[in-house]
Amino acid sequence: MQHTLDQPLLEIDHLTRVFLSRQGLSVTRLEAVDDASLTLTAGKPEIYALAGESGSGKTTLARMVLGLERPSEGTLNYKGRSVGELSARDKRTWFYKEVQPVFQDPFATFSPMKRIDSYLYETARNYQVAKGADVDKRIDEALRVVGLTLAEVRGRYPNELSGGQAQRVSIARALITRPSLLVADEPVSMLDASLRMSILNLFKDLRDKEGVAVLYITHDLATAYYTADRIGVMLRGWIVETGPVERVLGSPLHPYTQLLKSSVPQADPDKAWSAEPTLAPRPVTFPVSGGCKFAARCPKVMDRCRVEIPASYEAEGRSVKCFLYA
Amino acid sequence: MLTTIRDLFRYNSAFRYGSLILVVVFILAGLSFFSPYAPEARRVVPRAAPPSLEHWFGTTSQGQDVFWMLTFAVRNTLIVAGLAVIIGRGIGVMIGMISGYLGGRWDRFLSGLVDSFIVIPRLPLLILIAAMLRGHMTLVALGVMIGLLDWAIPSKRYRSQVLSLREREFTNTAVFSGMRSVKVVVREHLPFLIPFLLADVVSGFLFAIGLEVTLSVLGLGDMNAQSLGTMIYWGNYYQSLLANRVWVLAAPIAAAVLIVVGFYLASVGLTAYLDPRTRLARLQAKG
Amino acid sequence: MGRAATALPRSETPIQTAFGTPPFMTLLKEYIVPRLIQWAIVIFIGVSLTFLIPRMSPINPIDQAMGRLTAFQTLSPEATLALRQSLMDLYGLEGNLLTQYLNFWGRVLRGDLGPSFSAFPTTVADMIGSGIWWTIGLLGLSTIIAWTLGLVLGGLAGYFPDRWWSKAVENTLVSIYPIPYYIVAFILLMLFTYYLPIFPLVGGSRGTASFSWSYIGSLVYYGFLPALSLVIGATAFRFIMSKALASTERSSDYVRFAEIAALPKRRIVFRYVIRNTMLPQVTDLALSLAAIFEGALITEVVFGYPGLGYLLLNAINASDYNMIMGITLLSIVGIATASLLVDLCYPLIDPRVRYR
Amino acid sequence: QPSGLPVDVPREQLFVSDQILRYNVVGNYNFWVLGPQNPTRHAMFLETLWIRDQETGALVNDAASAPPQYNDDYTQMSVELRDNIFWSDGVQFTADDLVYTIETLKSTPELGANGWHAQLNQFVESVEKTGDHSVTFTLTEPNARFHSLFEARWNGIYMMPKHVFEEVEDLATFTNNPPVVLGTYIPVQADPNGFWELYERREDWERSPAGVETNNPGPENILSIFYGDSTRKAIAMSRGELDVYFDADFEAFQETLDTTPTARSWYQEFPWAYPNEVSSRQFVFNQENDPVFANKDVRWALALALDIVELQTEYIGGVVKVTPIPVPPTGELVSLYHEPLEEWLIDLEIDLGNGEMYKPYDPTVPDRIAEWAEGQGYDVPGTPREVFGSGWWKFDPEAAEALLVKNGFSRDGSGQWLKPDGEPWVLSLQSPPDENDAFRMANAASDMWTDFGIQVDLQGPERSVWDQNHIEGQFQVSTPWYSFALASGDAWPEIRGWHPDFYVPVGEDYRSLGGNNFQRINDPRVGELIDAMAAVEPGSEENHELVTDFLKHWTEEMYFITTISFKKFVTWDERYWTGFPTAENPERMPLYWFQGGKYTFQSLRPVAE
Amino acid sequence: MAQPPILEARDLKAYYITEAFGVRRTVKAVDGVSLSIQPGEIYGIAGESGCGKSTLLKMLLGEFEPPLTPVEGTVAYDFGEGPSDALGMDEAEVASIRWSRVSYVPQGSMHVLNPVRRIGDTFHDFISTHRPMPRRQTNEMVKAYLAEFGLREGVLQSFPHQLSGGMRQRVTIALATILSPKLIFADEPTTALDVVVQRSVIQLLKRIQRDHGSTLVLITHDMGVQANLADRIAVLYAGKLVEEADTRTIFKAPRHPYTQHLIGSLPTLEDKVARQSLPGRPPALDDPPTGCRFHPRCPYAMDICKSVEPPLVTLEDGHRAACHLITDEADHAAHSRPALA
Ligand SMILES: Nc1ncnc2c1ncn2[C@@H]1O[C@H](COP(=O)(O)OP(=O)(O)OP(=O)(O)O)[C@@H](O)[C@H]1O
Ligand SMILES: Nc1ncnc2c1ncn2[C@@H]1O[C@H](COP(=O)(O)OP(=O)(O)OP(=O)(O)O)[C@@H](O)[C@H]1O
Ligand SMILES: [Mg+2]
Ligand SMILES: [Mg+2]
Repeated sequence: MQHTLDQPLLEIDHLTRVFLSRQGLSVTRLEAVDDASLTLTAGKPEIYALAGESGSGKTTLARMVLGLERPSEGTLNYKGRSVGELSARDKRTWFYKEVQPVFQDPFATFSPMKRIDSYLYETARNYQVAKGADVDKRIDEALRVVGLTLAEVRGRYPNELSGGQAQRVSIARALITRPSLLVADEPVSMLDASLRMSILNLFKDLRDKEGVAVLYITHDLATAYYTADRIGVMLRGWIVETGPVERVLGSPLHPYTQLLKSSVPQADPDKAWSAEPTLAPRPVTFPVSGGCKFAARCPKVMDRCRVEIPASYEAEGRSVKCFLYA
Repeated sequence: MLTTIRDLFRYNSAFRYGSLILVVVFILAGLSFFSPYAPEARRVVPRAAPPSLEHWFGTTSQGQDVFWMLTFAVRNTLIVAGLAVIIGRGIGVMIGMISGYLGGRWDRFLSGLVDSFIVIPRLPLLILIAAMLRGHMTLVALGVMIGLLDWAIPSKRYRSQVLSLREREFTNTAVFSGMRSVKVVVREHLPFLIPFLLADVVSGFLFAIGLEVTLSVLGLGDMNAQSLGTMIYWGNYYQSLLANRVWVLAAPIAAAVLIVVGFYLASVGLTAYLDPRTRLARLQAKG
Repeated sequence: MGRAATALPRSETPIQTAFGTPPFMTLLKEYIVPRLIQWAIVIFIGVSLTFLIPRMSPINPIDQAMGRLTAFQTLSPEATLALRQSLMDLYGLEGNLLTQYLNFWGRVLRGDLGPSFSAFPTTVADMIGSGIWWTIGLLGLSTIIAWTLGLVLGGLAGYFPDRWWSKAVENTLVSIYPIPYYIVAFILLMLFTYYLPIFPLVGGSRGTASFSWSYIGSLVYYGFLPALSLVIGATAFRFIMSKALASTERSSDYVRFAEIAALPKRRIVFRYVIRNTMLPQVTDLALSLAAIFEGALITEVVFGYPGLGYLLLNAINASDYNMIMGITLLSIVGIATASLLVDLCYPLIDPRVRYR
Repeated sequence: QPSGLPVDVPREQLFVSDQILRYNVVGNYNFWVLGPQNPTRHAMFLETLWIRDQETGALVNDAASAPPQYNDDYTQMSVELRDNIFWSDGVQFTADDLVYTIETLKSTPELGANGWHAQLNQFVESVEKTGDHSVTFTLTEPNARFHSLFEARWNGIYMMPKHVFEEVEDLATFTNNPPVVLGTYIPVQADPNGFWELYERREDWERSPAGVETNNPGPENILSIFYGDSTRKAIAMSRGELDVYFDADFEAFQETLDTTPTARSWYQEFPWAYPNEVSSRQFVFNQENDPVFANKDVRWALALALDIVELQTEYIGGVVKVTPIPVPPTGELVSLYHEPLEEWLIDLEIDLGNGEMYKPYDPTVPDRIAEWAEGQGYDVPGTPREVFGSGWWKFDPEAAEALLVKNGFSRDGSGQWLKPDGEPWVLSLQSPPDENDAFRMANAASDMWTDFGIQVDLQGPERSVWDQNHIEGQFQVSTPWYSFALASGDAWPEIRGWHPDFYVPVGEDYRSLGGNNFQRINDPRVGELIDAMAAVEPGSEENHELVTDFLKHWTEEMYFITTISFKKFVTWDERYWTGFPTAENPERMPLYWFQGGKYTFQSLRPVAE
Repeated sequence: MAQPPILEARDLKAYYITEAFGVRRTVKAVDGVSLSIQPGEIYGIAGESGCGKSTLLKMLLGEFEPPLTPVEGTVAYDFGEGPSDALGMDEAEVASIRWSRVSYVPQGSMHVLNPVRRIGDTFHDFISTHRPMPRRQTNEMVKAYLAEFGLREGVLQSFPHQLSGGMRQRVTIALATILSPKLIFADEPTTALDVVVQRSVIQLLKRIQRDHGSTLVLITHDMGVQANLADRIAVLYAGKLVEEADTRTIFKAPRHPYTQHLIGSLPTLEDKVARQSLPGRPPALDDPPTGCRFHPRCPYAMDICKSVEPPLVTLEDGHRAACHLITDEADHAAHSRPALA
C-alpha cells in the first residue's frame, strides 16, 4: 500500500478496548478506551498530547497505537494500514521502523543487566539502517540529536546514567530508525523538574527539525500546554475534548476539562485555590453506567446526561463530548 | 568472576563455609581416580576393621575400604544429581520461559501439561519406573529419570517470572529494537532468572541426592555402582548398625549431608550476591 | 467553580459483593468453568499416564501372583495352567490395552477400583479405606503442624533476625533442612527404638479403635516418631521460605508504618508480618499435599507405619496394577482438587487477589 | 513404660511370633479362594490329613488317624480320620466334612487356591464316605502319589467345615469370618493394616489334632506380628517384644545373641542355625541365552573354580551344610541319597581334554570346614559330616582351565578369559539380595570367578524383576532354591517340571506349558527317568533307585552347581516361653510357619513353670 | 515568634552507611541542616528527587534504622513542656509521643495500609495502642472522623485494595491525624494522585491543620502544591538546606540560583514561553562536589564556589539562603554557624 501525503499518519476511529477484570467473585467489564477517535495528519508533524486523570486509558490507547494491545473494536490505521492486522514480520520490517516508543521510566526502559548501548546496536542492526562502521556513525548521530555522544554512552549500564541521560538514550534509540511517529507515554513524569524541560524541549526540536510527530501522553496539563500543538483530554476511556492546546486548556469547554484545569496547583501563591472542597459523602443515586461518564460528578449535569451517551460535538474549534455543546 | 568469588569468600560466611565444604567434596570425588582399589572389588582389605591410620574410614564386612568407596560414591552421586539438575532445570527453564513468554494458547497448553505433571506423585512414579528398569538401571539412567521428573514445579516458577518480566518495559524496548522472541527471552529475560535458577539448582541437588539415597535404600538403584545411596543400602544390608560397624554408614550419611549442606550454603551466599537489589547497589557503588 | 466540582472523584466505588451480580455468570464462564475443565484434564492426563506406565513394565502381575502362590508347593503342570487362566479372569487382564483402558475408565466412573492383585480378593477400595486414614492423619497433621510451626518461626526469625534465639532456630533448621529425609527418619528410628527403646517399632496404634484415652494416647505414641521425622524436615523447609518472605515483609511500607506508629511488636509480627507471609504459603500448602504421598512411602516403610505408602510400595513390587491405579488416582484427584480449591478459595484468604 | 506390643495381653499368656510377610488380606478366612492363605494362618489353625515333618521326615497324622491306604493298582485311596477332634464351634469332624471338602472344591472353580480345584478334577473320579470316619477316593487313573495333596510340607488341602459352608450361598465371596476351624487357635483380633493378628487358644484345645498329638495346652494367646527386616526383628527380640523369628541374616542374628542372652537357635552354640529345611541353593544356567552355558564342560569348569570351603566359611559363616547334589543332606535324605552316592561321586571322572581323566570329587570338605571352625574357636557339635554335610567338588582352577581350553576358550594378555569366538567372557550373575544366603553365595562366586579370570557382572535385582527375568529367560546364571527330593525321599513331584514335554524355549514364559524349567534344559534322558518314576510307588526301593540315577545324570551334566543346603536362623527367646525343638531335642521341626508348625507351638511351655 | 519552636533541628547530619561485599558507601543524605518550626505553621520542604527530603523527615521524626545513621546534630520537640530530644528516645518514650503528639503520613501513603486487614481493624490497631478503648468506641470515633474526610462508613469493612488510591491516601491521613497530634509530618502525601484527587487531599490537610491547630511539616517537590499549602518553604539541594523563607518570598523573590531556577523553569498553564533547563544532574550524595554543591550546574558559579562551602545566612525576615553571591549581604555570624569542614 502506497502512502500518500494527504493520507493521515495515524487514524484512530471509534477505537475501543475492553478489559474484563475479575476481583473476588465478581467480574467487571472495563472499557479502558471507549469509542475514541483522533487523527494525526501526515503533512505537518505535530505533538499531540493525551491528558487525563490516572486510569483514564491513556496508556492503553498508546499501547494499541504501538501494536502491543489489540483493539476490541474500531479501527486504528497507521499510514493506511491496520496496525492490529499486521503480521509479526510486517511489524518487524516496517511498522517498528516507523513508530517507536519512549517509555515513562527511563530505568525500566532498559534491562539493568545489560549495557545500554546494546539496545542501540540491536536497533541499528536489526533494521539494517547501517552497515559496518556506519552503525557507530548512525548511532552517534542519533545520540547527538538528543545531546549525547556515543563515547559518553558506550559500555555503560543504565544505572550509570542519570535519569535524563537515560531518557535521552531511550529517545535516541527510537530515532535510529528515523521513525515518523514517537509514542511517548509519560516520558518525563519520573524525571527531576530540571531535566523535564530538556526532554520536552527536545520533542519540540524533533518535531521542528526531524519532522517527527509525537503522541505525548501525560497527566501534567502544564507540560502538555507547554509542549503540545493539540491535546485530547481523556476521561475513563473517552476523549472528552480535543483541539488545539491553547484553546482546550486556555478556555476549556467540557466540565471535566474545567475541573481538571482548576485542580492544577499553580506554582504561584497568588493563584492559590480559594474554594474549600466538600468532602461529605454524596450518595450515588443512579447507576454510573448508561449515561455520560462524568454525570455523577458534573456540576452542570442534566437529566439526559444520565441516560444518554453524548456524541462528540464541534464547538469553538475543537470537539467536545458533552450535551452542553450539542 | 574471580573477584566475585573472592568477594563472596571474603564477605559471606555462608558462601565461605559452603564452598570449603564443596572443595572437600570435590577433592574427595577427584580422589576416586587415584583409588588403589577398583570400585567393585571386594576382599581387598581386612574385613570390618574400624577406622585406623591405614583405613581412615574403616573397612566393610565385604573387605572394602570405606574411604576409597566413598570417593567413588561421592563422584557417582554428584554425577547423578548433576545430570538430574541439568536435565530438570533445562526442561523447567525452557517450558517455563516458552509458556510465560508466548502466553495465550501455548501457555494454556503447557500449563496444563505442567499441572498434570505436578499432580502425579513423583516418588511412586520413580519407584515404578525404577522397578521396571531394574537390571538396566544405571546411574546415568537414574540421573536422567530424576531430571525428567523434577521440572514441573520449577518451571511454574520460571513461568511466573517471565510473565512479569514480559510486562516490564524493557521487553517492549527489546521488541521495538527489532529483536526476535527467542532473542528477547534469552538475552533479556534469562539473566533475571539466574538467581532463581541457582536457588533452584540447589533444591534440585537436594531432591536428587535425597531420591538417589531413597531409591537405593529401597533396593531400586544401580546396586552395582558405588553411590552414597548404595553404600547406605549395603551398609544396612550387612547390618552395620546392629553389628556396631557404624563407620560403614556414618561415612556415606555424613557425605550426603555435607554435599547438600555445602551446596546449600554456597547457594545462600551466591543468591545474596546475585539478588538484583544488592547487585544493583554494588554496581551503583562501583560505577 | 462550584463546591460540588471538587467533590469526590468517581473512584468512590461501592464495595463489590459476591454472587448475585450478573458478572458472576461471566466469572463462571471465564474462570470457574475453564478451571474445572483444566482440573478434569489434569486428572485425565495424570491417570492415563499412571495407567500406561505400569503396563509398559515387563513385570506381569499374573506371573508375580503365580510366583507367590506356588513358591512353597508343587503343582501339577495342568493345575499350573488352570491357575494362570483363573488369575487372568479374576484380574481382568484379558483383552488388549485399549479394551483394558476403556474398561478401566468404566469401572472408575462407577467407583469400582477392582480387586487388589496382591491381596486378592480384597478390593482396592477396602485396602485404601483401611490405609488412607493413617496416611491422612499422620501426614495431614504433621504437614499442618510443620506448616504452622515453620510459618510462625520463620515469621519471627524474619522479623527479629538479630535476636540470639532466632539465630539459634535458624541455624538448627537450616542445617537439618538439606539432610535427605530417609536419613533423618532412619537416624530417628535407630535412636529411639534401639539405642533408647522408648518408641514402638511397628504399627499405628494399640488396641481397637475407640474414643478412649488409651487408644488416642496410643495413636500419639505410635505416631510420634514418624510425625517427628516429617515435621522436622517440613518445618525447616517452611521456615526458610517463611523467613525470606518475612524479611521482605519487614521492610514493607505497612510494617514500617505500623512500627513508626509504635504498635506493639507482637501485634506487628502476627497481624502484619506473618499474616502476610501466610498467603503465598497457602498455595504451597496445596502442593505439599502432593508431597504427602511421597512422604508417606518412606515414612511408612521406615517406621513400619500403616498407610497408603506401604501399600503402594508393595503394589509396585507386585505389579498390582489395580492398587497402583487406585492409590495414584486418589492422589491425583486429591492434589488436583486441593489445588483447585485453593485457587478458587484463595480470594477468600487473600483479599487482594484477582483472578488471572 | 508402655509396651511396644499392640495388644493388651499379659506377657506370660502371650507368645509372640514373627510373621514372614504382612497380612495382605485381612478379615477374610476363606482359604480356598485365592488370596487369604498365609503361612502363619495355615500353621495356626488349618488342618489337612497329614503333615510331613521336615526334621524327622516322619509322616504325622493331622486330621487323619493313619497313613493312606492304596489299592493294588493305585486307583483307590482310603483314609481313616480321627474320631476325637471337633470344630471350634463344637461340631465333630467327620468323613462328611472331607467328602464335602473334596466335592465342593471339585465343583467350584472359584475356589481356585493352590490349584486344588484343578488337581482334584484331574485326579479324582469320586469320593465316598465309607464310615463315620473313613473315606475312599476313586482316582481317574493309577496314581501312587495322590495323597501328597493332603500331605503338608508347606500346605495341603484344608478341611472345610461342612456345617458352615453348606449354608453359604456364594463361596467365592464368603469370608468365613470368624472362622470355624479344627486347629487349637482361633483368630480373635487383627490389625486392619495387616501388621499383626492375635489368636486365642480354644477352651477345648485337647479336641484339636495338635492338642491330641502333644497333649500340652500351649500358650493362651499367640500374636503373630510383622516387624520388617532382620534389623527390626533383632531389635524387637532384644526389647522382649518377639519370642521367635523365623530367620535373620547372620549379623542380625549375632546381634540378637549379644543383646538377648536368653535367645538361641537350633544349636545352642556354633553353628546355631537350623540346617534341615529341605531345600538347597545352586547356581543354575540358562542353556539358551549364551551358548557357552549349554556346554557341560563350561559348567564343570565353573564348579571347579569355586572354593566351597571358603564359600561356606568366609561368606556364609560356616553355618550350612554342603551338598554337591540338588538334595539337601538332611534327615532321611542323607541315608537315602548322599551315602549311597558317595562312592559313585568319588569315582566320578570327567574328561579334561588333554587326555587326562579327572576325579573332581573331594570328600574331605566337611573335615576342612570343621578345621576352620575349630580354628575360629568353635566346637563342632557332632561329626563334620553330620554338621557340615557331604563332600564337594575340588577347588582346582587348573582343571577348570583345562576344561575351558579344551573347549576353545583362551586367556587374553591380562589373563581374562575370552570365549571361543574371541569375545571377552562377561558372565552375568543374578541373585536377589532379599535372599540373604543366595546373595552371599553369589558374591562368593563372583569373587572366585573373577579371580579365575572371568569378568562377572553380579546383579542384585529386586525379586519381582528377578522372577520376570527368569520367566522370559533373561539371565545367564542365577541362584534359585530347589530340593529335588521331598522329605519323604520322593522326587517325582519336584522334578516333573523339567520333563521335556514342558520345555519352552527362551523368550516365552517357561510356565506356559506348566513346567518349572526356566533353565530351558531339554534332555530326553531326564524325561525317561521322570516317566519311569511316575510308574512306581514313591516309597519304594525302585523309586529311590530311579531318583539316584536321575541325580547321577543331573550331576554328570552339571545342570546345577548345587552348593549348600538351606539354613534358617529360627531364633527364639526363652525369656517367657520354652519348649521349642532344638538340636538336643530334635523331636520335630522348628519351622513354625509351615502347616505343621501347630505342633511346634502346641509344645510351648511358660518359663515361669 | 514569641512561642518557642515546636521542633528544632540543629546542624543535623544523617548518612546512609552501607557495606556490601567490601564496598562501603556513605550517602550524605542530610548534611548539616538546621531549622526550627513554629507551632501551628505549615512548613514546606521542597527539592528535587533524591536530595534528602524524606531522610530529613525521618530524622525529624526520630525514626531511623540502619543504614541510616545520625552522625551529628540534634532534633528537639517542645510541646510546651520544655524541649525533649527526638533522636535519643527509648521505645517507651517513642510509644508515648507517637500518634498522640507526633504523627506521620509517609511517602507512598497509598501503600502503607496492611493489605490483609480491614480498614476498621487497622484503625483499631492504631488507636488502641495509644489510647486504649473498646472496639465499639473506636468504631464510633472513626466513623465520625471518616465522614469529615468524605469517606462512608462502609470503608471500615473494606480491605485497602478495594479503595481507590485517593481514598486510601485519605484513610492514611485520617489514621495519622485521628488522635489530633500537635505535629504532623507528611511526606509527598499527594504524589501519584491525579490532580482532582490531589486537590481534595491537600485542602483536607490544610483543614485538619487549621481545625486541630497542628503543625504540619510537608514534603513535596511539586512547587504548585507548596505554593497552595505552605506558610514557609525550605529548599533542599543535595542534602543541604539552600534557602528558606516564607512562601511568597520563595516564589516571588528567591535568592539562591537553584531556587530561582526551580521556580523559573516550571511550565505553567497558559504560558508557552520557552524555558531552559539546567545542565547536568543533581550530584550523587555519596560523592558530592566540593564547595557549593550546586556549583557544577550554577550559571553564576565563581571560583570560590568550587572550594568553599557557602554558609547559610539570614537575610531580612528570617529569609535564609546559602550562596556566595549573597554572603556579603548578611551578617552570617549572628544567625548561622560556619559549616564544618
Ligand atoms: N491488561 C489489563 N487488564 C485489565 N485491566 C487493564 C489492563 N490494562 C489496563 N487496564 C485498566 O484500564 C484502565 C486504563 O488504564 P491505563 O493504564 O490505560 O490508564 P492511564 O490513563 O495510562 O493511567 P495512568 O495515568 O495511571 O498511567 C485502568 O483502569 C486499568 O486498570
Ligand atoms: N536505604 C538507603 N541506603 C542508601 N542510600 C539511601 C537509602 N535511602 C535513600 N538513600 C539515598 O539517600 C538520598 C536521599 O534520599 P531521600 O529518600 O531522602 O530523597 P528524597 O528527597 O525524599 O527523594 P524523593 O523525592 O525521590 O522521595 C538519595 O540519594 C538516596 O539514594
Ligand atoms: Mg499510564
Ligand atoms: Mg522522598
